[in-house]
Amino acid sequence: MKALVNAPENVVAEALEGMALAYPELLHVETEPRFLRRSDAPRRGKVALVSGGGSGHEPLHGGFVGSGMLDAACPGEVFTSPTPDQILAAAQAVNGGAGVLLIVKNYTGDVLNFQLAAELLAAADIPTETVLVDDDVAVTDSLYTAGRRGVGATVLIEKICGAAAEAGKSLADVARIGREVNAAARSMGLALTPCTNPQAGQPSFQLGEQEIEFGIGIHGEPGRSRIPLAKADTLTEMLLTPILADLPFRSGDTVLLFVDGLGATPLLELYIVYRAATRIAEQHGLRISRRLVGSYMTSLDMAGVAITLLRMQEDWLGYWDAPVRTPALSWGATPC
Amino acid sequence: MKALVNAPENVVAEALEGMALAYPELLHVETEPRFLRRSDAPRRGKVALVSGGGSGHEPLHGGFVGSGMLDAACPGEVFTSPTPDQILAAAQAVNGGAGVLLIVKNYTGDVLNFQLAAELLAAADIPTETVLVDDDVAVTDSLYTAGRRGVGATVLIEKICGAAAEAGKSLADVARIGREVNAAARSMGLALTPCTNPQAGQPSFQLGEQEIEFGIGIHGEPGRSRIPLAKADTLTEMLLTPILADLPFRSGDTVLLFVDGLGATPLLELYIVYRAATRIAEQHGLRISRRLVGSYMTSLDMAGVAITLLRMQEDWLGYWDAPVRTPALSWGATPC
Amino acid sequence: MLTTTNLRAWLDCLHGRLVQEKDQLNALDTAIGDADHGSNLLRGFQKVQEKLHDNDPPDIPALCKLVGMTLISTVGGASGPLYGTFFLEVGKSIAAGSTAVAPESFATALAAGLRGIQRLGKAELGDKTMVDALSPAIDALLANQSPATAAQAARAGLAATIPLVARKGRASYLGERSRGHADPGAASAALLFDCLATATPSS
Amino acid sequence: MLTTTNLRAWLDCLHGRLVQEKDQLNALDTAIGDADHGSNLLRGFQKVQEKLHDNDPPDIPALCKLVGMTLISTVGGASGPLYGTFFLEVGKSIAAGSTAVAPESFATALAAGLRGIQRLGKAELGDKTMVDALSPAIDALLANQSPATAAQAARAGLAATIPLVARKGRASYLGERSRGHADPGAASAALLFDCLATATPSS
Ligand SMILES: Nc1ncnc2c1ncn2[C@@H]1O[C@H](COP(=O)(O)OP(=O)(O)O)[C@@H](O)[C@H]1O
Ligand SMILES: Nc1ncnc2c1ncn2[C@@H]1O[C@H](COP(=O)(O)OP(=O)(O)O)[C@@H](O)[C@H]1O
Ligand SMILES: [Mg+2]
Ligand SMILES: [Mg+2]
Ligand SMILES: [Mg+2]
Ligand SMILES: [Mg+2]
Repeated sequence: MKALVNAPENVVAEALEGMALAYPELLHVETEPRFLRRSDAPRRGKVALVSGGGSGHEPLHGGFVGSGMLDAACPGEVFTSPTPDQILAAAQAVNGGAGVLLIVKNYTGDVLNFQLAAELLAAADIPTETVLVDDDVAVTDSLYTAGRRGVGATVLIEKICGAAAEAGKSLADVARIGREVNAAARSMGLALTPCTNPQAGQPSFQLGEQEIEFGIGIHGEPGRSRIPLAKADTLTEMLLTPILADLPFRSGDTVLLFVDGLGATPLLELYIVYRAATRIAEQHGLRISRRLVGSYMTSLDMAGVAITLLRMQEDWLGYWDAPVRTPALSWGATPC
Repeated sequence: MKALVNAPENVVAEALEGMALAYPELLHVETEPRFLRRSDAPRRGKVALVSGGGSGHEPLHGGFVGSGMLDAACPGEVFTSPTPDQILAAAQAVNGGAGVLLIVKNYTGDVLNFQLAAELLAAADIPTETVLVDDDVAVTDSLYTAGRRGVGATVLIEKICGAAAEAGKSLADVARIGREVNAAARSMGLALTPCTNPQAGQPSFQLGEQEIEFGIGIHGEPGRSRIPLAKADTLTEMLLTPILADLPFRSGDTVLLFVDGLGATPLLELYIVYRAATRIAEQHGLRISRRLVGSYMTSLDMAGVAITLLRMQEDWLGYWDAPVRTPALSWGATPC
Repeated sequence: MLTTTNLRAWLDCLHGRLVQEKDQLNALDTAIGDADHGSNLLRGFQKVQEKLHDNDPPDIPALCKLVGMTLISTVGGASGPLYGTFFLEVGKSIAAGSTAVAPESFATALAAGLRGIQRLGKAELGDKTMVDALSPAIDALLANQSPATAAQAARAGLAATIPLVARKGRASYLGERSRGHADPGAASAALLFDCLATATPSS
Repeated sequence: MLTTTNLRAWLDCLHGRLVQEKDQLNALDTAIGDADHGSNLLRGFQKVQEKLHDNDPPDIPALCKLVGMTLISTVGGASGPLYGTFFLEVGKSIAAGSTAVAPESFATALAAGLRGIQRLGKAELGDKTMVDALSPAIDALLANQSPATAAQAARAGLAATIPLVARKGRASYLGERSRGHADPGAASAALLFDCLATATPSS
């Protein structure tokens, strides 16, 4: 395992120090317990957005802290959800009196820790709502399993809910919007290489020169199946087919297309996948009105791509376009 | 070699199609000959900035086309400089009557092709200046060699000159500023892994599990030496030492610190390097007033990092902070 | 009788075993999860050791509460809240002020701990989780068998997870591909009972 | 005499050899450069073939100009302007309207082409570039030796680049590490003379 680290156990602490140094105007990093918050939080009267999860997915979530998106992010250790006391402290620090929305990716660890935090927040009389993100069609959804994973939709929910909160929407409204966005989003990913958790020191799986893992998550866990490498156009179609099958996307629908690199994917390749995805979406009569192409929710040094398709609603367009100023997403009136 | 591509020979064309589809408001892609331009170019009375170089360094240069930065970018094949007719056509398309600044990285191929283009521009009576970027201290500078390579300073020059042009500076002034920024910037990089040019299909070199290439360029060429892997703090110091030795950085100097990922480097690691770099810079009495952390000038799927230090001048601060709206850099009044 | 001293010995043993077997637990978690289970638990039980260095809980419930709270606030992941809740519930089931408990009461308390885990995590026996090792071990204690026998039952439960398809936690994403691997949480649960056997007087 | 037909045969041969040896040239360029020299030249001479399919330049200067312009506008990299300039200068040295030239005049024209390369790229003999193969080959022709002998001289020049430290182009960044590898541009220059020997009548 080769990585630019000092001691594996200090990776998260040192990276957070680096972030604090890199974005002094935008955010503050607290260490006991560990969370990042907007430098101007709490914002009086604005619903506060708090998210978090394991580290190793950068820029998610810390890179989305700032005006127009998250008020706070709670980073756990690499691929390990944060603890309830982090979430509690973050929520208390950024609550501006209008309540706190917790944006939680559907992994058992995240769910349990945020659930315990929500109980503590209720005990502290802070109005709290939770949006559970579970957009990954690679995973069979069933009452008898942990359900679908939360992946790419997380970024879209954080942006759209962030703008709704900024626009003065109530906690109930922002939570409702978050759930609606989640319900209208579907994702699927594949990996060309494994990733290496610096604490484990070993690649998460072994792949041959002509193999890929299909239906991958974001924690280095193996995917649903191992398949032969194929052309970008073919793989893009394989990702989009289950996405399109899962939600009744209809001809004429307006969508946001998000092509996400998993950490080690050259931008050049993401554009090739984006091109292929637009063609397939258009063959299905979808109108791509907004897009995001880049590495926004990653798995350390994993090479691969994930696609998220969000069926847009009219008012979400405005929320998407609304100004945002965070380390990883930043634009004025319209996105670029 | 595993990559999300269709046919190796179509990589650049398809990626450009993808970019055009991803940023319809920001830029146009021309195909015969190939270049990207701001959708609102030519801008009457503004000096036009044209850069370019081999592909495979994304987001450089195409990702910096937009208001406040480049008017046009000419992408060559992967790691191959563009041809004079591309540069000529791009310059003619974006010239707003105030002349054209060519920003050229110092590689023989780029230099020769831009030189031929400059001759054609002169023949077409378009006032043209060239800024040659050569900030890489890994390379011995000598009359008897090709001289130093242009690396990270390119991004900083494109931003600062872009803002100066936007502010109405003359061609001579924008060129002078570009040359001054180049003279005040020094860079050095290292690679943890080789990269694979899709057209060659083989990694550019072989590295053991505990080896790195030190003093690397951005085209997969081997570096100055092969050294054992070390801690991020140690490697950062090894990069900064020759940088600090090369330019008379003085205690009290105000600097911009740019930590650049080479394509496959997790953001987490870049923050760890950024942290280490700030400490070393501060030990030398440097005041870091601006910073950039991310993968902005890459070598396909190479893992590694490069550091650029720019001794800032008072008026460059304003140019750095000036609004920019491109696919890869975007901010309003102050950077984030 | 089980004393506060026995319980501290239990925790010492567990910490020691986690130091030794962290990589092995991570390796199990690499196969069907995210490679962090050993690191997670070691971080938690390391912190428990530090806390116990500075604090001397007066009785068994206070000790269990300290362990539970520490795990919840340092482990993260799925196992942090689950093992944390386990110790919290064990503590709650033992009368305040007790510095020793009879083996039967301790078995009852452990059963309450397991119920806490299942309330929170909703896993049933056979879902390929820590429950598959905890449950048979606690059943053995409830049936008045020795901690050593309970530890054997936990190991058997661990082995029984190998052919199962996971239905809870991260391993469930793998579907059929989760077969053929032992569950990391069941492996750490087996350690828990190995150490209980080590730390308690063979009656 | 060298006719337009000979020159087209030269270009056909070169194209064919580049198809065969593209990967080998890329491999040479991988060792001390950026792995594209073969792809670059093949792209250029492929385009030359396409242009010649649609156009029939009336004389040798026109043919050389077409080749030079095509290489400059399709190859890119260092070799595009250099080989492009080479052909442009060769064309300029031959009288307009010529459809055949004497071997001596052709040698003089090639020498003018080499001067063009050196004016643009500033490389001297021994800098480990294409010049190291071109120069001895052209010298041989100027000395009235056969194209086959010139091709041998080019090969010798190519071999002589191996122990050199590069002083021009991308390989110069490697300093001492550039020793021990043949220069890719010198290798393509050797192909150029191999094909000249194939395409011209052995006098
Ligand atoms: N719902 C659940 N109920 C009981 N145990 C569970 C549940 N989900 C996961 N586990 C246990 O947690 C273990 C994984 O713990 P750990 O690796 O620390 O957390 P994470 O999965 O968040 O990385 C699994 O091996 C399993 O035994
Ligand atoms: N200044 C120069 N003068 C003559 N030949 C040069 C010069 N610089 C480079 N070359 C030749 O060009 C070859 C490399 O060509 P190519 O790989 O196509 O371009 P690039 O180096 O831009 O990738 C080198 O092997 C060398 O022979
Ligand atoms: Mg985990
Ligand atoms: Mg090249
Ligand atoms: Mg785990
Ligand atoms: Mg080359």
